[in-house]
Amino acid sequence: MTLALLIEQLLNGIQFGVMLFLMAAGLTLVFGVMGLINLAHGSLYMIGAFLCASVALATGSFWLGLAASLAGAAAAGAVVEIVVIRRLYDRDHLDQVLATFALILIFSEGTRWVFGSFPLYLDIPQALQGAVALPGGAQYPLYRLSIIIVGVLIAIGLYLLISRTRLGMRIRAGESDREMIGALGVDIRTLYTVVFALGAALAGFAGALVGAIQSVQVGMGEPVLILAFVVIVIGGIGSIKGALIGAILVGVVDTLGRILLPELFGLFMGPSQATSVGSALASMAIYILMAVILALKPQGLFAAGAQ
Amino acid sequence: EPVKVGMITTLSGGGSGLGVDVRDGFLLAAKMAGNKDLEVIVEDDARKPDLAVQIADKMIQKEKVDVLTGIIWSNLAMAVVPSAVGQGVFYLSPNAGPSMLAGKGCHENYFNVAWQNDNLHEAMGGHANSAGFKKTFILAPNYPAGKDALTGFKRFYEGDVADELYTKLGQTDYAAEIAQIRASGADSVFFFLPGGMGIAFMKQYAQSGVDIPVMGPAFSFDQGILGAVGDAALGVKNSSQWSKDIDNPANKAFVEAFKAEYDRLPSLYASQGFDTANLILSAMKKADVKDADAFRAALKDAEFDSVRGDFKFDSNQHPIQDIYVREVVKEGDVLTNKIIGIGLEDRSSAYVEDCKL
Amino acid sequence: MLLQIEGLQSFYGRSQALFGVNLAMEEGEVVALMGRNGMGKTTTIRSLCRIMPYRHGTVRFLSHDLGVMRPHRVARLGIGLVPEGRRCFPNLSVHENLVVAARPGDWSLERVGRLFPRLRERHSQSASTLSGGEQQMLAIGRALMTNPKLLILDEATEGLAPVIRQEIWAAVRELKGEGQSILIVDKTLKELMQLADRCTILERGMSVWDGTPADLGEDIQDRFLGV
Amino acid sequence: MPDAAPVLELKGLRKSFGALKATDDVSLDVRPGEIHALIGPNGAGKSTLIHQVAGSLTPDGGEVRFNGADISGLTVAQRVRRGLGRTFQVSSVAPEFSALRNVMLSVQSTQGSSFRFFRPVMRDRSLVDAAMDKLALVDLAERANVVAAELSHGERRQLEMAMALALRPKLLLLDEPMAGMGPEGSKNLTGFLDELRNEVPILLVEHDMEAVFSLADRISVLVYGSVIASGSVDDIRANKDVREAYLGGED
Amino acid sequence: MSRETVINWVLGLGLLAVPFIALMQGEPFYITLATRVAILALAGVGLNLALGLGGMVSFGHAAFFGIGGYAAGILATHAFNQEPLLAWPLTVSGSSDMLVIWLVAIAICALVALVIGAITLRTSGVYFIMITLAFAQMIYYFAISWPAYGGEDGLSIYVRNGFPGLNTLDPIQFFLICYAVLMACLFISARLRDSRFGAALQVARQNPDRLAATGIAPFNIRLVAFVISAAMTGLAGALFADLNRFVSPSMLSWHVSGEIMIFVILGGVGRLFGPLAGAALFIVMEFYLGGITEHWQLFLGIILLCVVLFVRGGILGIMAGRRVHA
Ligand SMILES: Nc1ncnc2c1ncn2[C@@H]1O[C@H](COP(=O)(O)OP(=O)(O)OP(=O)(O)O)[C@@H](O)[C@H]1O
Ligand SMILES: Nc1ncnc2c1ncn2[C@@H]1O[C@H](COP(=O)(O)OP(=O)(O)OP(=O)(O)O)[C@@H](O)[C@H]1O
Ligand SMILES: [Mg+2]
Ligand SMILES: [Mg+2]
Repeated sequence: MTLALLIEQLLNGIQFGVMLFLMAAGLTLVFGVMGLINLAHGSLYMIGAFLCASVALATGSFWLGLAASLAGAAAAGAVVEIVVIRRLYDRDHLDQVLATFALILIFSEGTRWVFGSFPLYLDIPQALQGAVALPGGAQYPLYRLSIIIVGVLIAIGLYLLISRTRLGMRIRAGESDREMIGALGVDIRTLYTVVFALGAALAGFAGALVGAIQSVQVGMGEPVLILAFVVIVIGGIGSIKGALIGAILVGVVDTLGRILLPELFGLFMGPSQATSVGSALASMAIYILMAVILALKPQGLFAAGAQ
Repeated sequence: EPVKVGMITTLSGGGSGLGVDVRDGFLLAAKMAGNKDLEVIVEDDARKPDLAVQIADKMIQKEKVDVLTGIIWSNLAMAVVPSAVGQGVFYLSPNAGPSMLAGKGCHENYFNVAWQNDNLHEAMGGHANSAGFKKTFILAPNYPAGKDALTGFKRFYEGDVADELYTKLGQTDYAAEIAQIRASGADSVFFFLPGGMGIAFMKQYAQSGVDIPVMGPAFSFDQGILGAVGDAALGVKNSSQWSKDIDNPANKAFVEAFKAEYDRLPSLYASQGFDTANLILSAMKKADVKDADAFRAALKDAEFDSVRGDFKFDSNQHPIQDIYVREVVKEGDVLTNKIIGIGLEDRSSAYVEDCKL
Repeated sequence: MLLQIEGLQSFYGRSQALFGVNLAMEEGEVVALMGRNGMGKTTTIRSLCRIMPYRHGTVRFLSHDLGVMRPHRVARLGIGLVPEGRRCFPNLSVHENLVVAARPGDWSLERVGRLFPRLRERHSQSASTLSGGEQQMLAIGRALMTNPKLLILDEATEGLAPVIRQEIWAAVRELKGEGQSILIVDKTLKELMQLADRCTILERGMSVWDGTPADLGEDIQDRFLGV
Repeated sequence: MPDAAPVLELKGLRKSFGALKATDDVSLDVRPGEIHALIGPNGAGKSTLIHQVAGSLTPDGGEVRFNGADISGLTVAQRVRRGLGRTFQVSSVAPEFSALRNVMLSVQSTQGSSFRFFRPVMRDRSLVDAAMDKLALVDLAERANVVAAELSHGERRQLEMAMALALRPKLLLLDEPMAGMGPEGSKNLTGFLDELRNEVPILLVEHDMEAVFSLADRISVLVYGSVIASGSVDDIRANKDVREAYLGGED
Repeated sequence: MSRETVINWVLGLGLLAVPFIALMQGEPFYITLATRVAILALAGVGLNLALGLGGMVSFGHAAFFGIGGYAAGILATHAFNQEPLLAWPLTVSGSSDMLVIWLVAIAICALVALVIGAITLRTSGVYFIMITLAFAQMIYYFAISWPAYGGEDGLSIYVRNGFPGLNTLDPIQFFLICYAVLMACLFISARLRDSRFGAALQVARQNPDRLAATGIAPFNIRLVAFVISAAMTGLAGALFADLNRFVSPSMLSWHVSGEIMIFVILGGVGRLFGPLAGAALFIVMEFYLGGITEHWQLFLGIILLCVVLFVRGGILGIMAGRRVHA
């Protein structure tokens, strides 16, 4: 493998990582900040993709679809928070797991009922088609470049929101002591609805953006959910910086693992066996990464408030 | 004599489009035949093997079905079929054809009405030869069907393999693989990535600007999925034992009736469901299902008008059939496939000798 | 009348903790709420702040009935709570703790800084690493930043070094001098008696005595406070 | 008695959190039959010191000797088994268990391995009786079957004391046992500790000066992590530095 | 007898009665359904030990369920094909004797749990949830891509394994085996809960610092509980393989971990018979709804949601009232 190719693959890994961050951003917000295990995050992601695809199909405009996915997912999030999640804050984490698992079933089947069983079509917008030339001759799709930029912008935005604004302070205060922040005159209930809706909107937004380069179908949220959890746990719960770095780490390890492991085993095995063993190991790579990181740093890489 | 058919298929979650098509094709055939003696019950397996087993048990023990059918996925078929046929019911596979059941694990009550899993890949290998490809990059997910696919392709392919890649099952981002393809200097790409994986791959491949020709089995280019892949699929060659433009009366009637009934174009899976129902109907005309031997013989005769043209069973009760090569084209606004040639003629399966039937 | 509590009854799940608490205070008054361990002082405060619901009785604050309000509404009417156990937000800095729930009024960051110079020094330190006394100051400062009409101090001197305790008392005295209404719960009777305008004693979840510190004789102290 | 070999001996203990020296070269000891009080301003490092003795924090340097042996390498549980009992500054009990079962856990630990899987504890008289005894000792017998979460603040402190005693410790580390107790409770506890010292020596951290002055045989004053004074009650009361840093204008 | 004890008896005897009623009604399928309930409840009983008593929210118990299943599948396949499992250094042959298979399943699960537990128990909370998931996923992907035993296609057990003196092919007899194993494990769980070990384990959940300050190391207690829990779930896996006469990586997937966890939560976390109540309700719902409508998952979701929202403490929570700790 040439160096240029290796560098390109590294870039691919980073880009995949940023995409993972985009998927995980809403989850970090809700999970890290509100302390809520939201398994239905993947469903909101799916809803975003479906809304975008169907609106884009009806109107011909990807951008309208994107707006619809933001608004629709936020609305779905707000409804879910008010009807379900609100009753679960002072319960065990396990009740949250069960409730949001039930939501997955409802959302998946509901989506299938509304949109049918077949994957929908969602293509990247005209303006972002094509590729840019990278130094060194390689081509890089413009759309992916845009995703990287959006991902990084969201990371910065979230970081500022949480660490610099009064809204962020209140969210963090509520995270450590809900009752107390209420007793000081902050309407924590409404605040949490807003945060949850924001997290949902981010999920929907990610679904729409990523849906354009993957497939828009029922069940698309589940693998994302697991990956997103892996990412934020590696980074350390509650840390946006951790989530971004965790995501990139996962992206790079996964991508390079897929490419390099078979070659590595090829050095001392027959080619077909090497491909087989190498690929098997590559599928496990991110979980091995997570296990190693947590075994060494039980609170993730950038745990908020670790001692 | 009435025949009770239990259909276990995937109607919810990811991949439910396939199950829906098989079911719709099957029910359409039943409706067209108007045979009141054919009773069908359908249930959703949610793509879970243990749920499929449970439903199979229920259908056999509680509903007392005579024939089971409907399963889409090889792993579910492997879970259900051996014990179902062991309990004396017939199983007619409308989609999955794992090698085990075609070879060592074949059974007198098991009939495959679709194909042995390797067939479409083998045909693509044959096509690659006739298209003159000399250096093909091949990839598939890292699981048995994926390995079988690449083995199947190589079985008839005479050129060189530029590189062989196994991706993660369920993978959604293929930037790295596409970069490998670009760098490999291959003159063609063969891939088997069923479901969402294939959609994602094709979209990303088209977006990447790599213009090496792509080919694969029909699964990633079939009617249900083409709409989601979009123009990225245009021009891709894919192999299939059926296509909606196969010229025979049965097929014409099927395509028309399907469009009228469901307001969409039929898919490969719908055709397989349709054929399965017609096979059962043909056997019902000749024998009583309670007489297992006679019914089995009637099934084996396969005297029905298959929408794919000639159809007969090999000794392992898997089809011997032509596998076509199709190209994705646009008819008006709709993407669909057109036959451009034959990949393999009268293809049976590689495992016939292992079957002791 | 600033605050009026009548016949208050509260429950923890099924077990009743308050059986009828009465309490009244005028604007500008400092009232001491007293009683032995577990007699319901904290529960009274939690109920009046609506952090926990109460089943019977009425609580009126500035002639608003608090019975139907959510905690943040009550707080916005002008009740500032310094809770038992301080409960500063550990993951926020000192500065953030002060401004997180601040509402406009006389008390500003600057004025709190003048009252507790120590807090100004620790401006950007995380509250979790403050010493106990500093946390207590922070909790008081945080409540003041909401510009309350009524300040409630629940065991504000618990676990503090004598010298810090004196500082806190001095601060409370200063507040009283400015006309701040304060409801206080505390163990140390000596300072409390010097400050309070009136006292209410709880016994097994009921108010059993009410009067000025001067009336609080040895016998009553012995009977209800175990001194 | 003061000449007897010390039960607990700290030598040059050090611990930093970042730039902050929470424990700065602390040496002190506790001898049989005495109550050694440790006082100091908030944030002086008293709890940090207790944590290091108990084993829940690892010192950066120095030595902890218990009954003559260096126990620096032992875990919390191992130290407890050697006879180092403690109470926490913030009550720490098993909230879903009754008071009785909380104390039974301590008794169980003194009786040996907890890897006994079959015999129901509630039918084990040796556990129940011993636990009831300890509860009676701290006046909590009536509340034996109340779930710990429902005990009042003061009762929970009593429970914690019972649990510590049930471990039959050779030394007690008490971190602010009076905190949250009313005047009456403090008086009772003071009387109780006064008697207890004959059985178990105590290292006492406390801000209640009344209790400290009436109980302590010796007092050490910790400021900014280091011991600035050590001596008898009268020595400490008279010490100008201590008055300034800790006692204030109080008499 | 407390209300919970009465309900436990009703649940236990109720499950036992189902197959016999089914037989009288001539509906043998319900025997299979009852067997399934018993086996999955057993998996839940295992998890409940870790999760309910020890507070270890393992999202990776599918690993043990699957390993148990594969133990049964692999041993049976080797016995069926008469190929030795190991030829060197010593010959180990397969087996189709359930007792042998159970022992192997338990031993392997315990061993794997010991390793996984030793690593994962250093973390807590959500980190523990995720790291257990990570290990399960590793094993899952391994099973999918490892060709020797069928990979994703799974492995069929052509003849159900035998049990000395019984005919396991008779549904009632197989049910009784599963039922007996379930009851034995419930009995063990009950004794464990009330024992010294159980006391320590429960405190390890409620307040690990307290446990350490009592002289008992929480890590060791948790690790042992995790191992026992894994062994029970592994045993359930072995039985499940025999019930379906099939094992596949789907037994190892995170959905299965989730489902087992849902049985426990649905029934009531930490309640002895909670997993049985939860598994029974879930499976019966899955069965009936699946027969009624294609959109059964939607209704299943709505029912589950209503249970969490309006029934605190799961089914046993509402039936038997708040838990009492004497
Ligand atoms: N969370 C709780 N659950 C059940 N009962 C409780 C709870 N908190 C307090 N109680 C009970 O309510 C009663 C009143 O408690 P409260 O905390 O109001 O007393 P207090 O007067 O503030 O005592 P202290 O001086 O110890 O702080 C006590 O009997 C206590 O046992
Ligand atoms: N984990 C930690 N990280 C950083 N600083 C810490 C940590 N733990 C304690 N400290 C700091 O160490 C110092 C000593 O704390 P410690 O709790 O020992 O004080 P203390 O003497 O017990 O005070 P108090 O009387 O208020 O309980 C404090 O300034 C505290 O903020
Ligand atoms: Mg109180
Ligand atoms: Mg302290």
